[in-house]
Amino acid sequence: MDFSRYNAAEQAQIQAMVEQKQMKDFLKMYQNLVERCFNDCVSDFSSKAVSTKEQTCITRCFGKILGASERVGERFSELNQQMMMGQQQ
Amino acid sequence: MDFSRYNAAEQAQIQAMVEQKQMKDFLKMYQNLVERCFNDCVSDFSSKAVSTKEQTCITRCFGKILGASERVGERFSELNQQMMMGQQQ
Amino acid sequence: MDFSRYNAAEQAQIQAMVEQKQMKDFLKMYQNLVERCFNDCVSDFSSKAVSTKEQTCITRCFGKILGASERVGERFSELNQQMMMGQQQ
Amino acid sequence: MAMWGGGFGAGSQAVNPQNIAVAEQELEMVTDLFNRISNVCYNKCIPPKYAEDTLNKGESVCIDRCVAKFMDVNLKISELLQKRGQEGGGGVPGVPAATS
Amino acid sequence: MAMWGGGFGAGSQAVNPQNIAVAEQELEMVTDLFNRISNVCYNKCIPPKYAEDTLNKGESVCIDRCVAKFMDVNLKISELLQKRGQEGGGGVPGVPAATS
Amino acid sequence: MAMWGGGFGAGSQAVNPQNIAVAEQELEMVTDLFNRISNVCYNKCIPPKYAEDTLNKGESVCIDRCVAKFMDVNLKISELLQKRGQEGGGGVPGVPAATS
Repeated sequence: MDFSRYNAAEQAQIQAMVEQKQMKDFLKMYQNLVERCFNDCVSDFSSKAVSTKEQTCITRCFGKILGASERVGERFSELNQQMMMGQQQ
Repeated sequence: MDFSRYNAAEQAQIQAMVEQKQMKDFLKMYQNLVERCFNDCVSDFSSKAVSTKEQTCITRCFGKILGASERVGERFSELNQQMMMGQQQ
Repeated sequence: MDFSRYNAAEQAQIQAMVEQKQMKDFLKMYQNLVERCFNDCVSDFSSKAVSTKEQTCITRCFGKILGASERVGERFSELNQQMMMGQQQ
Repeated sequence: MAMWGGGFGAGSQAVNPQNIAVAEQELEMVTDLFNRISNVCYNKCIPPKYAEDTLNKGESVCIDRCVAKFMDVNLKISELLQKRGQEGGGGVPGVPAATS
Repeated sequence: MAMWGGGFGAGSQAVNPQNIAVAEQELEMVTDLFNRISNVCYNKCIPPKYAEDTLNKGESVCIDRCVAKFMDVNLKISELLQKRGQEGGGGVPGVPAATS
Repeated sequence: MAMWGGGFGAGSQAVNPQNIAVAEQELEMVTDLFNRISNVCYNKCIPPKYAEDTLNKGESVCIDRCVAKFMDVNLKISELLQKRGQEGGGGVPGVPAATS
């Protein structure tokens, strides 16, 4: 996203807004991650302890989600860049 | 919804609020539409191009959602109207 | 949650914020409850009247959700309490 | 949000923030209800086959009944909730108490 | 929220709240799009078997294509919407009119 | 929202907006966690058969364990995230950088 059309005072406010939004989105991403991995890995409620098998699943689920999120981020940025280039021509 | 019990200054603020909310809701509706039609129509990732079959599905999905949304809106308004009539008696 | 580290003026603001949030969360809980019970209990659209069977299902669904929500609340509070104790040691 | 609070030029009338907050909540509830109904009734009535791009007869009728039923259930549950609220101490659970 | 509105020290330049609101909305849309793509493409490409803790080759390629396809569909639907908007009276439904 | 910022009558003490923002975020996180647990554990423990209107024994025990397990998983994942954060450059992905 390109905010260069705004003046410096506005850019400062926008920058603060972006940072606050990133913080909020990071929290939400974390909460979604917990919910998803719990749903995918835990379905035995015969005990209240997390089993070794469940723990392994959660660690892998965590890795998969971060990996996927990173990869989506790369492609997303590239495609956005391309689209903005396309618009300027 | 009936805001006639408020004074003119308040109604002006409420009106502005309603418009902002409609804008926001329209955007959300659009984003849900994209997500829904993608989920329902795209499941082949052997290529990154959208196929003709997928494209047809998306066009129809788009039409169905707008049609359904319009129809729900009509019924919803009617029923709300009836309920408000009922309350006044 | 423990807000005793803040001064009285701040606590008053936080208290008001908590109350507003509880109100909002209560509304959201209610809306989720309606959606859930409708989804679980209503699937016959050969008539626009809610049948006796559906009505019974909805009453029970309502009871189950409130019961579950209450129980989750109890456990959640206990475990939070324990975690805060653990942190202070 | 930042736009509220002045300059709406309705002469000398005073705006009561309480009224605005109530109206905001009412608006929030009605639009939330509409959005939920749209979504739920789409799921219940429109199979994702997409053989054409408009609602067919069966889908249209289903939507009409679904909307009526949803609003009926909404009302019924609000009655159950009120009954529960009157009956008993504290009654309605929500978010557990959050301040010390 | 409470932090806006002063003290950002960018000299004497005036801040146009309209500009801030537009930027906020743009930001909102881009992050929402990103979050939806992440979620949808995770569902489409990563089976919950979790045999290892990194993306394998097939999953990676699937994600790449899924992102491209989603953005393409996003564009196509915005075109459909624009076409519909031009064609016809009122066209685009949304929340039903809420004030009297 | 519009109600903050004055008139709470706690004498001459100053309100630090930063503190309020931190408290707001804490509150947000705790209620979000509670809402997610309620929802997930309802899905895991209460089959939609609805043979009676209260929790039966099996459902009650399931809820107790589900809550404990969820909070445990929540803790474990926050540890994984911290470990990842320490290990490596940038580490945690989120929303892609949004300003120029």
